[in-house]
Amino acid sequence: MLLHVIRRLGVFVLTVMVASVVVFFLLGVLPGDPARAQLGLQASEEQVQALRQQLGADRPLPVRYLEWVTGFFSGDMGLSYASRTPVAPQVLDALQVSLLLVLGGICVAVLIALPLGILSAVRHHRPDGALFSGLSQLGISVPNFLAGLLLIAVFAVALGWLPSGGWSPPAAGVDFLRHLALPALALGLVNGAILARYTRAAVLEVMREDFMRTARAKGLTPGRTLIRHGLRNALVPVVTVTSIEFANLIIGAVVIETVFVIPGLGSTLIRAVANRDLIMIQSIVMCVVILVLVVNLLVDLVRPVIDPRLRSTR
Amino acid sequence: DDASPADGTDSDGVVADDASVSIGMFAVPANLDFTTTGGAAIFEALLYNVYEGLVRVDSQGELQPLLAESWEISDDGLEYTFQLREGVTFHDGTEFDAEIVKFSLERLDEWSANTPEDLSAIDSVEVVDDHEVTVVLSEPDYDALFWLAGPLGTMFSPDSVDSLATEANGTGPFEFVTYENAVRMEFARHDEYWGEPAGTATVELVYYEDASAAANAIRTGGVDAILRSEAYDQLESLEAEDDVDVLVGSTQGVVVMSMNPDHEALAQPAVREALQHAIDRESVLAAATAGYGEILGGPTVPTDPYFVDFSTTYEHDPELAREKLDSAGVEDLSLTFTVPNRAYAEASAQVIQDNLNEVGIEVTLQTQEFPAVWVEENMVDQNFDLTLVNHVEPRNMANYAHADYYWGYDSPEAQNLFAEAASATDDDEYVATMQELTEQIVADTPGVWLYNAPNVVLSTEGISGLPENDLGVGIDLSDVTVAE
Amino acid sequence: MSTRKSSPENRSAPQTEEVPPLRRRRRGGGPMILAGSVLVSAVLLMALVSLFWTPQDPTATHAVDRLAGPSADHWLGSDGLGRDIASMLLAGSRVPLLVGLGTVTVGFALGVPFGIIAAMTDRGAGMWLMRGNDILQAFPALLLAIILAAVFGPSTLTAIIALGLGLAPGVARVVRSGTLQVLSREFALAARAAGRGALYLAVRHVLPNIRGILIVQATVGFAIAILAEAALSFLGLGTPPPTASWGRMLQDGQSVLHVAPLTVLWPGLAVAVAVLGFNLLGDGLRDRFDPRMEVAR
Amino acid sequence: MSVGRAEPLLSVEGLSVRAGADRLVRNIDFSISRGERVGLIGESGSGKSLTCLSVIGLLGPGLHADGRVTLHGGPQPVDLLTAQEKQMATLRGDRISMVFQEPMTALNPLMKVGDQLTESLRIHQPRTTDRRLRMLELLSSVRIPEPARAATVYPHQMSGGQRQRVMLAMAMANEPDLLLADEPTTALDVTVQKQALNLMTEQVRRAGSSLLFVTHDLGVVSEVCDRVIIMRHGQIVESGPLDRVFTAPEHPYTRALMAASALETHPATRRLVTVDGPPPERPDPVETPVPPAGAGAGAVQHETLTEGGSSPVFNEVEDPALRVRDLTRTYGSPGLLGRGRTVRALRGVSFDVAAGQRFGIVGESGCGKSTLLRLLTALDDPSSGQVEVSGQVISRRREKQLRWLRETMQIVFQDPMGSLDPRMAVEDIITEPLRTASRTERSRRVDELLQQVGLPLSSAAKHPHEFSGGQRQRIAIARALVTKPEILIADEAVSALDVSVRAQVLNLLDDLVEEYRLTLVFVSHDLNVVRHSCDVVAVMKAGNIVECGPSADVLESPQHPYTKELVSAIPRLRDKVR
Ligand SMILES: Nc1ncnc2c1ncn2[C@@H]1O[C@H](COP(=O)(O)OP(=O)(O)OP(=O)(O)O)[C@@H](O)[C@H]1O
Ligand SMILES: Nc1ncnc2c1ncn2[C@@H]1O[C@H](COP(=O)(O)OP(=O)(O)OP(=O)(O)O)[C@@H](O)[C@H]1O
Ligand SMILES: [Mg+2]
Ligand SMILES: [Mg+2]
Ligand code: NI
Repeated sequence: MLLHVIRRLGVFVLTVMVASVVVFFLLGVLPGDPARAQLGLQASEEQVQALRQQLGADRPLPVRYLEWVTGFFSGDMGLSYASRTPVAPQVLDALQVSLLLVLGGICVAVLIALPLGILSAVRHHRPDGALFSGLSQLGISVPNFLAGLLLIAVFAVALGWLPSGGWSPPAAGVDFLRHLALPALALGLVNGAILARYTRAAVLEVMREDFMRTARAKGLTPGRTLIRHGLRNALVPVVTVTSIEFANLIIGAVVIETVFVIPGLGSTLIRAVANRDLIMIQSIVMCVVILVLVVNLLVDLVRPVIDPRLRSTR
Repeated sequence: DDASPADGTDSDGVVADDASVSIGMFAVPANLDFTTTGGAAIFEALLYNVYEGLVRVDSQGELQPLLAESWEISDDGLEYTFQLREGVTFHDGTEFDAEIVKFSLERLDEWSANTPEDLSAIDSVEVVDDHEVTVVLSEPDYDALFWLAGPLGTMFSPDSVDSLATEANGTGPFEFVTYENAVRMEFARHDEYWGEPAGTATVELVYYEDASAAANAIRTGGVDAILRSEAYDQLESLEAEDDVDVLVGSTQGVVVMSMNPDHEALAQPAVREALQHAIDRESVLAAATAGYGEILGGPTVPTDPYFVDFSTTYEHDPELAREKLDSAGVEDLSLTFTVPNRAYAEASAQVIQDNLNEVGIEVTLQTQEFPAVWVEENMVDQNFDLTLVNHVEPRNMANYAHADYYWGYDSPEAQNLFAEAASATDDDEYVATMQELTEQIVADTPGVWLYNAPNVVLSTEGISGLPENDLGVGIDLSDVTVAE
Repeated sequence: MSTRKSSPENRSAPQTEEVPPLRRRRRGGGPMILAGSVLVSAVLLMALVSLFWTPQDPTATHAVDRLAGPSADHWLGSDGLGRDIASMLLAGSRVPLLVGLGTVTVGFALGVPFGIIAAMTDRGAGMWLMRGNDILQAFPALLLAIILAAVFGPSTLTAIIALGLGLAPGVARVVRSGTLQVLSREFALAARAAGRGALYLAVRHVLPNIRGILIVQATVGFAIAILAEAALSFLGLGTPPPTASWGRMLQDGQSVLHVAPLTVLWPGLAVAVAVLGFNLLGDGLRDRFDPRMEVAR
Repeated sequence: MSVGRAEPLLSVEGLSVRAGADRLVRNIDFSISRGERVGLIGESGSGKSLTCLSVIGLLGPGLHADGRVTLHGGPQPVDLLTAQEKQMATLRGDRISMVFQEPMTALNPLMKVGDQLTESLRIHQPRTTDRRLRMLELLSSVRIPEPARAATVYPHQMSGGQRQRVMLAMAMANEPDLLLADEPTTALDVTVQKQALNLMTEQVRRAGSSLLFVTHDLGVVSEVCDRVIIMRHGQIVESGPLDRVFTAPEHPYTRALMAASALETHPATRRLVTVDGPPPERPDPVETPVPPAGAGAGAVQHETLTEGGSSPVFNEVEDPALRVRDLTRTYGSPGLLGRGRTVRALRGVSFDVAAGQRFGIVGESGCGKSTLLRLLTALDDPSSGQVEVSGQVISRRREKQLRWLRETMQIVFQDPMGSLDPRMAVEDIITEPLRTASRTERSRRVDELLQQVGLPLSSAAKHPHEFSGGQRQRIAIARALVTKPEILIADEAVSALDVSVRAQVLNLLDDLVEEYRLTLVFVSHDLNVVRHSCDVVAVMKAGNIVECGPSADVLESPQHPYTKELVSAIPRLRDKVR
């Protein structure tokens, strides 16, 4: 088990290193000039050239890679081309916002998905089960930004219950929750629908399993069988999908961030791209990639906790 | 929205002294240093609020004293002598005096953004005494005072120039408090301000990327006011709301479609005129701003002292346009239209495409990321047939003086007139020359001037003193007050 | 005496006759397939019709009667540039379909061979290939799209490539596990014993047997691509004007949502119908081909 | 509340099970007295499981049971078909319990074994406090070593036999009146199976429970039951006391079933008796039953692996068709960081197979039989040692160098469904080994082979799913013969088949081996089958051959202890009945 964890960590580190090379060289080819983007329409060619030199954007790629990668992992991601301030705090702030937003979204999603998925599986051959499945089908079909716009129109503009956008740090308490509510709901509705389908499939699958019949033969009622034996078994695929959703949303929530004016990773990335703030872009992309890999890693490490069959060293 | 209740009467005219106000804005400052970072976003926010210069432009576009109490211009137009205000200090306590003026203006050499060359006429700055300073020009420039009223004239404390990107230390009515990148900026009233104290205790600027998001925010009380709102289609419904006021003023922006003179057909004046007539500016304005703003026919805006209305010079007349094309012998003209990926530009370009199709010109739209790609492609490489952008810099007509500017307007007559205007000694002479110049440029049709974008100010009830017009310098928020 | 055996190793690839995963046993998913086909056909029909006819020119602007309500002229009203929404809706179906088709093509062209190769090479090399795949998968499609749009400029093509690249690792994963399952079956061994090479195995045995999963992946990919195209257009990274596309219409319309909600609701509905159609079709086919829902990782 | 032995505990009257319009079980009647052990026998799909599931009320969705199933012996009789779910839940696990066929999947993989067992107790004895004690007692009563430790492991950490014991303990936890056992031992190895059966009989006896024992294996039933019920196509064809039914079967199906199950040969033709009437005559029957070709049975040495001694070369002959020397195969790699898991599937196997010989290999699951075959067919490379075919080394050769082998040697697999690609037409399947033949050549061969394996010519265009298990295996055999090979390897070629079909396929194989003059390597875990089909048999255990010799010899007088165990574990219905 420990060996497995160590090995998995080793692979993780290796993967991250390879990913960093990919990120750096992939983005090295980005056209558009950070210096030009920064100086604006009126700047002269000499001014641009000078700034380019100052930014170090004219040195060979491998040198910049080494500098960047060592900096990145020592927490010093360098100075943003655009804001001339350290990248790290900006990226970390945005990351925190994104994480909270996505976490909120996932919470909503799970709260929707579990009951919906389980009900539609348990009652899959009854009309109400079909209704629940239909609901989740519909939920997936709506683009999440449209859901966001509609939520704003209803709950912020028409009813005035919640703010239409903006962000408040968690320290703000209630205000934080008020600002989180609508975007999390917009994310959660759509992703909850996706998750509900997986939950339904997982529960259906588990209901076919032999051990469920064994449990019934012991004298457990169907409901208790599902709760005691079914759900935990259905959890493995659901956790996996949730983690994938989570990883995808880190950037995928960019549309929601735009709709709700939230300074998360996605919108920061888009702005960095607009400014050709290469260091910033690389740092964000790298963070996202690492985050996705970390989530994968966590899931890989968590799954054996749920499922003892995965515990033996493979 | 976080105004704390204060004791006192609740009649309308009473102003809450310790109020704070949050204002929605659009262009996002990348940092705080407008000496090395282009774009208007930074100085708009900081100038007149945190930073000040010797002179300022008032809401009517007139020059007014600021840190200079008065000034004199020598008869040859080469020496400007300023009497400085006494008892002015920077927020960090540094005293403002003639040395500061000399330091700040001589530092223009180090500027790399926001067109320091506008003040390239300055030859030297001479300190007469602590509170008197003479700026010596190498050649007459009638616009010099105007540029001094803008960002280029900003007074900096020598100790703070190393951290311009992250801190702002000026002499203005507000102290800079914080800037959360792309999210919000905060000012607080400077209690030792030399002049009339600011109307609110704090000001929060909240940055939006998207006009509807901002409009939603004001509807739901998320912000108290919005400057430069582009939610034109919502103005009617916003006006209908009880507690939202809508003000429509003007900006410095000239939305112009440039026609590359290096293109064989577009080099011919007749073809360019044909395009002028083919385009339905009303429709463009309707599509881009729902009809708010002014239709333009020339490169000047109503707040320019030398403004002349050319909006009827080139009437929308497809028939005439076709004739002109025929007369130029141009057939099967097909043009590439590079469009910045901004809502106004995409809307305008689609209408123009449609208009030009109508007169038999095939137009391919090519959207380009703005500014990163568009600037490179169009302004630097001049790789376009048609392109369109909103020039928001004040007095941007000056760009027609430079033959190497991207629209390639190279007219010796015009350049002579520019020189003549620069050496003017009084307003009348200056205005007359500039008007003659404008006429010349309009006649040469280097571009199709479309409209002057409106400056839409939204405010909730009780907020007053917001500047109605955007003059291309700082947005003065010191007069903003909140009624109790 | 005949004894059926099952050990943990072959649990994952059941060999008993009870659950042959690759055989169509119970023909499930009928109603879903029907409903999905109807919706998808409707969208295809829209695209087809728009090639020959739209009520009006979908790019013609009439700024004077912009944001008009439904009328004889504009059946579904007009948008912010005075374009006919009905016509745009018809013509706008082409881009999502194109993006869907392109995305699936790119995703499959890369993912299927990759997955098969990763499954067919020996375990060590296959594992490294899948690690590479993991790295690719760590780049979410939208991230790729944002970056590619910056590199090549936003266009339908960049959207397709980005989304296709985003789809490929998932496809590769599913294909690999499907292929491994096929290869673990005795007929694959039989083919090798018959002296057949890897290519023959891939073409004659693997592909036909993972056809079901592939079809399901394709429909799901279609649905995802349509949604992603809308999201990209919403961010201004998708289809540039003047080409009509539902995503673009949503983007244009959101600024007038409060004034003319129909400009948003129509394309929103269109996207929802198309996505619903493909999802239903996919789910139905999944029920038919592959009752075990493959977790896409 | 004692119930007399004659008094029925369970009575089933007119039970039918429908799936939509299909009647899967048709109107069956039977009853079980208290303490009685009844065997329910029938071929696959005859409705045995459905009958059991109807009794315990756990039919799957879409299935519906009619008739009356009454459980007596309580305060009042309960009709199990109409009882409320709640009432059924109180009965299940308490008065009726069930042991299922698949020990691997019937336990919840995420729950510790002890907890699953305790759960059974808790449901029906909520007030008992020392459940743990009882649970350990139960575990030891089914002879699980170290019950305290076993209670804390997860099912996957137990062997199949242990899991089946846990299942049994679970079912017996509340000493039910009626135990339903649905093929509880089919998934187990013979030796393990035997222990499990003994245990079950013992438990049932001790608790005084009645038993309904489902199987398709007559040998097993004869060890456990007093009375048998024989089902076919959803109906009961015969029932009665074990002795009577087995010694004097009335129904022809029963008779045929018994014959097939014992691999009885027809005295005249020496061909196996099959269920469907007399053995099918071949168009041109082999006149004189040729004794197996090769060096004659007498020449084969009977050797055993001596304790600690090095492995001898078994069945050594000159110019063998197949020569295997010191073959080892280790699965798994040492792992990136040292200790990876490795399995030594073959540990140094040496033997020869003479041309024309029929060489059988037996051994229980996991002993390395399939691994050996993969090496024999060069589908995998050995870790060490080598295989020669007709004097040429085939191990560790590139596929290109093995073209000739692919024609001279063919293989038939265990699972007739799994070895045929469901997406291919039969014609394509059969001609797969013909890489270069022309179209006409191919279809000529297909027709020829279909005829030889006794399938209609129209089969060529069909797909595998349109055939029954036996027919599918014929197709697989046809494919193996299409290149006219010299050596045929059969890996458990009949283990997935029903007893009745098994006989048909074995007959066919016999005929073809003679007709083609094949050298046959026949792998099975079933000693009876090997005894019938092979002249020489090698017994494998844990990667080694432990004994090898003429098949009759080895099976009649086994020398190696393992072989002895194996032979004695074979449930033989004749022994019992006699
Ligand atoms: N849920 C179901 N729906 C439809 N048909 C079914 C269902 N379950 C079983 N059957 C069919 O009912 C028949 C009897 O099935 P049953 O499981 O009782 O057979 P069995 O005698 O137990 O066979 P085996 O020895 O293979 O276990 C078979 O033809 C089977 O295909
Ligand atoms: N590809 C493999 N990787 C790792 N271990 C394997 C592999 N194939 C077989 N084994 C292991 O090698 C041993 C021998 O397996 P093999 O399949 O040869 O047994 P067998 O005698 O054919 O059993 P069965 O009767 O169940 O078919 C078993 O322990 C098995 O788990
Ligand atoms: Mg059964
Ligand atoms: Mg085997
Ligand atoms: Ni707030």
